[in-house]
Amino acid sequence: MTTADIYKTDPSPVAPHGGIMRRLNVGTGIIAGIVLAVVANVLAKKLADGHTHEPDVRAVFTMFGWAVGFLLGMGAFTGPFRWLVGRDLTHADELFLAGKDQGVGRYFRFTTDHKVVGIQYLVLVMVMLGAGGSMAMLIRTDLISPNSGFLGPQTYNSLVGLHGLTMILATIIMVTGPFGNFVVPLMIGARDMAFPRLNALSFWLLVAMLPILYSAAFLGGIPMGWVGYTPIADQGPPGVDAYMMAILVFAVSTAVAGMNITTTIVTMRARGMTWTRTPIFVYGVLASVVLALPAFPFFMAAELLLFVDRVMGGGFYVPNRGGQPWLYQNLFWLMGHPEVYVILIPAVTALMELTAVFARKPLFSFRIAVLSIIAIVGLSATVWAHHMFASGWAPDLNGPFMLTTEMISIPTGGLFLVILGTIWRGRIWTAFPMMCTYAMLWNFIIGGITGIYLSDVPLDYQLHGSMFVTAHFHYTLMGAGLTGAMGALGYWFPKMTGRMLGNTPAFVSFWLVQIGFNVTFLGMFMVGLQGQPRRVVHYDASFHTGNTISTLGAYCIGIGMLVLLYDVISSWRHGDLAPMNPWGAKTLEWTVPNPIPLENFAVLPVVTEDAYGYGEEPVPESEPEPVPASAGAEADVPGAPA
Amino acid sequence: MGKKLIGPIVTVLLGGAFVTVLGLLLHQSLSPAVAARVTAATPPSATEQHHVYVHLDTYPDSMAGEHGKDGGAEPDWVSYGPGTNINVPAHSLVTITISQYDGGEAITNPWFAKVHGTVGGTETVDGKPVTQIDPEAVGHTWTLHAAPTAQDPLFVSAPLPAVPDDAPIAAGSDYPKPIEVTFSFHTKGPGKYIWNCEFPCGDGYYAKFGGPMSTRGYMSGTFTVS
Amino acid sequence: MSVETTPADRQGRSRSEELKTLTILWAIFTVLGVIFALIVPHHLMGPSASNTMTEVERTFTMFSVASAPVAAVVWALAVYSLMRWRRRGAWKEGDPDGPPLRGHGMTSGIWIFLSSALCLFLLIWGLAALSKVDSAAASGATPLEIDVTGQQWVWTFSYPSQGVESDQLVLPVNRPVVFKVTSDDVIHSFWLPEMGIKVDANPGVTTSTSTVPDRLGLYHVRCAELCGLLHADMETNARVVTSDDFDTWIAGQGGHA
Amino acid sequence: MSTESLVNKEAFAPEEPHDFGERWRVGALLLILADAAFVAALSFSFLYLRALDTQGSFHPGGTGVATLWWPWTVSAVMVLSALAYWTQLRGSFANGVAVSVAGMAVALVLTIVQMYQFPFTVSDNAYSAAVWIITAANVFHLALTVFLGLGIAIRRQRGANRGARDWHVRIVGIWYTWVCVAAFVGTLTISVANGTVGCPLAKDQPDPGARSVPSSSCSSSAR
Repeated sequence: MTTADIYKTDPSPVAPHGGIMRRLNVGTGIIAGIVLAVVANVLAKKLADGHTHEPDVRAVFTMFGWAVGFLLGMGAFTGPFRWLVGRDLTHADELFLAGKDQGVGRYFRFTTDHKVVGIQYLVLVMVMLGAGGSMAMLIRTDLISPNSGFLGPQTYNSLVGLHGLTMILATIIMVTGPFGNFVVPLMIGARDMAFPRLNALSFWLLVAMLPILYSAAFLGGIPMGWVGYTPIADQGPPGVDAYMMAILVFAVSTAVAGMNITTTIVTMRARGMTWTRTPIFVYGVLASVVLALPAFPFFMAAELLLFVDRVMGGGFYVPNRGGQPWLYQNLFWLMGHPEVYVILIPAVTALMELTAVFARKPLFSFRIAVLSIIAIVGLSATVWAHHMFASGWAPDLNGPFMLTTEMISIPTGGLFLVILGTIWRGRIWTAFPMMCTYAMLWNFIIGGITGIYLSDVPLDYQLHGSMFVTAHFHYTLMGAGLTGAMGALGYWFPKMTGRMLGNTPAFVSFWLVQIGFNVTFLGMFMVGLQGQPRRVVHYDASFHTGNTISTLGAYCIGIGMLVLLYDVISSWRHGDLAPMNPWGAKTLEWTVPNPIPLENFAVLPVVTEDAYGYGEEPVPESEPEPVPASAGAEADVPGAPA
Repeated sequence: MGKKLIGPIVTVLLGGAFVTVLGLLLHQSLSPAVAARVTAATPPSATEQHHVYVHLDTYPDSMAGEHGKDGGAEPDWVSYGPGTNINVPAHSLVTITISQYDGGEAITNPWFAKVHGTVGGTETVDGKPVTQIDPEAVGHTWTLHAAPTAQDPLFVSAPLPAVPDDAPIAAGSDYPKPIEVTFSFHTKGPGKYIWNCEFPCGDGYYAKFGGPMSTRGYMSGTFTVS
Repeated sequence: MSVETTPADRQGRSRSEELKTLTILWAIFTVLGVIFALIVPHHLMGPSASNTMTEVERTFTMFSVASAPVAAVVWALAVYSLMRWRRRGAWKEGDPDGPPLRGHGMTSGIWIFLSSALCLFLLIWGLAALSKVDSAAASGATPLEIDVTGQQWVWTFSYPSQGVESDQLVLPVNRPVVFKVTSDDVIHSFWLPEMGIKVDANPGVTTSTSTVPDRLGLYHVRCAELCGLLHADMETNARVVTSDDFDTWIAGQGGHA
Repeated sequence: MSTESLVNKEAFAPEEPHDFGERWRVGALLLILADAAFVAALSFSFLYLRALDTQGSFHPGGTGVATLWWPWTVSAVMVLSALAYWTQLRGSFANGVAVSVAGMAVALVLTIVQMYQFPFTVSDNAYSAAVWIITAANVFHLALTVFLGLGIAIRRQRGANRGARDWHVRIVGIWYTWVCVAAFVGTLTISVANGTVGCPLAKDQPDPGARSVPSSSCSSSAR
């Protein structure tokens, strides 16, 4: 709700122009952040002067000061404070926060409108992917020859970690952020998210996180890769503190966003949108955030324990103080494997959604799709220790974890069935989003099958920690996940920006990225099988061929991504104006005009059938409501003979 | 057509330039190498052309190393000096002399209190040849590893005894009188190697391998045979 | 509504044609996949140097062969659908939709059944391979015990019964060997790529792994867990030698057989 | 893409306060789910380290163990405060909210004092760090609780919770209940770990709070 409708029952007589909150924006946020960071730094110096952990204490205080100050300066705490003193935000305040009549400025404020937040997320994700991609280019450049000496080992190790972390964080939010925020409320026929202020908070927390994360590069780097294994993290320079604080902030953001999206989907679906009529993408987003909600606190706890170790000299991960590095690994992978599906499920369901549209067919076996998602969510909490087969932790449990891990391939196969069944006999329109579905089918089958190799314990003993693993998870997270997100971008771009995504550059980019991708990571499979470990700054000359292939492929991806970037920017600025429903889709988001009004729907829709009625006789109106009843089954839906 | 191409090409060029600039900023700028002094005009043996000498120091701080005035960013860090990148010719006899100014204590892996890979398996400590030193009083080690590339393997490890804590400060210096450690080994074909100290002497909270041990230019360096 | 304007009998004929084409495509992809699976992985992984690696390579090849038809199904369906039903040009309002196929119980059932069966097969195979690998060193001659210590950034190998320590790993051929692996500082991972064994070196804990080297030659020991600055250089040689040469080497190092 | 003049005034159809409160209840429960995972992670860490007792150093002796009556007292105060809160909601205790806020504040102060009273420092060993972090988590919970309770008290004073907004009170009540559960879990974890913390400790460190150690748990700890 953005509207303070409820407040109509209890009007608060506060002046409509009052309040400092109307003057706050990113600028004040940055100023307050820097001020508080400096104050905290001075305070920390006083507190920990000469102490063993002084650099860590100062780093942590400064970062914490920055985060709190930034949010304070953005006005994130205005709502809770006003609540505390019993002066709730008025209707006018809420409308101001929703960005009413503010033009472009609302993208730089603590704006609660879900469409603004969605666009902000989209830009943020592109920035993060750009940063992570640039690091990938540097890494691959270093690996172009066995001992290139382009980057020193210190820089290289840090880059590997920062690339990994940037990409993981970006891919976690790449679908649920932009599309989950922008599209899902429209898709379920809601006026906004359940908790608009928390929505804005989840985004601005991420903005507060980025400087913290990249400050690691200036604080000695991170020596331990994105997984942040201890005890090497205990040993690292203050850059590790940046890693740790960034994750703490990110985990809060995820918890807030996950709770918000879940509540929205559970409680705010339009009248008549029963669970069987809910589009599959909504299920995907729901599954993703529901999975993240209990998973990320484990990561947060892991980093908090590291915080105690590094800042206060605790012994959680230090063996000679009774600590144990396996504890970190358990906590980390309790989050880490669910997180893979947090990334994957929304991307794949976005592709399912658009496959039904571009094949002009109902989703094949909706029930299997839903059951598969549920099964994956359930099973993914039980497979974490397959990342620890080679760690020597509990060898007796290897068998059971092998079982659960291989079982997860059954529901994953169900997802393939749904997409293939939808394509079958469809009227396939191979526009850019649909091509992404095909690319996903190719990539994800490779990623999935190599995943089965890694679930097999004896094979994992050989392949764990090698380039093979790197190639495998890039095939799933990038080949399936990122490709899905690109498909989603192409599909929802007209609704989000009001303009069509340029076709030719998108095609060029698609082929460059997909061919480059397969070249890169097939090369990596090759050197992995030959025996090259992960995360090495130089390598044995016998791995030269595969690495050179990988590097050339990576450049190809880089160029393709830049072409897509150009396409997005230029189309956004002066692409063709998009019609209301360019793809002829039946979900609710296509029933609102471009640009979408503040409260989305003039009249809340009432749903009488699901959104996949392609080629079917429309269900006769049973609802006596005066509302245009449909899940988008408007007169403009094609193939629906009157 | 031309117009349509300009946009993507400019984007790609800008992106490429961005990555290039980033790469140049991060490109490892190796500090100047310690050149080996080539002395012998007559080859030491039939297969070797040169006998070269390298002199290094180990300091308990960064004041005297390559880190610039006042020890650079981390004046308290222990360091090798005068530089950490060493260039020597291929197929030569290399003699390294290290003036060790720093104290120390027990080493975690006593194997590195022994001398490995030198001529005769010995080093001289203040003129006396030894094969190992007291593992309870190790200052540092100078340990050379082969990089994982197709080049001749080279493994040399020489322990440096600790200067006693109660040693008097030498006249005209900030440090006590150093312990001189000398050892020789033969290089093979050309290659790039790395060396480091295997005695945990860094700062850092855990295992003392942080700080100078994990940062280029303090307790580790490159060894190039050309 | 019907978008398939074809009469029922023609539809029946076209269905069998569809199946025929699909099967041919599937067969082609499967054969290509199997050929790939039989040649490429083994070639890349190189000749195995231990019984463990032999098992690893066999499992890898087996899994690749088993998954070839699965991947082939997906790709055949994707390629066929694209060839057969691709729309020429963009979609316009009023274009006919595809058939309202909302599911097919039989197809779904077969799909789920087959994938479950395949999964079960892989699981059984994996468990069998695991027990084989685990019991490898338990059989045969008395195993040679070697203590492996990882530290930043070197490996040291100690032969406690022989009283020898070295930076290089020397193994007698055809004798079971048990590695007791630990670390002095952070986590390393002890990996013998040509012998198919790997276990993490954890500080404060000893983990173990075992194998039987069965091929003379010069191999590698690598660290497979990012362990700091010089992680990439943390590798050394592993030599597999004859029993006599091993004794000679031990003696040369000042040890006793 | 300005939204100027796009707002449809008719769009602001009134929403039922009940629906609104229901939504908040779902959200609060979800946040509590995430927090529960967090508490579970801390508890798991503690017991896992206790079970492994790496190198016999989980608690090698030499420093004391946390006295148990302290966290149990804090938990009891918290439960009583929550009861006071809920009884006011039922209408049978006029100043329940005020009493509950005071009670939670007392619990907060007690916990902070407890952290200063520990017979060890956080950096002694894994045991001390684990006790410290569990207590610190309780401090965090209590601080939030006091904030929420204070808000409800102030709002009652100003009459802001009447009528349509009475769901605020109920949702804060859910949080009250949850922090009690969380405190109980934390205290139980410390108790379990204390009770099995190892024989040498129990011998040389007689502590009124530490329960006598059954011999079976001695032999199970690998010393």
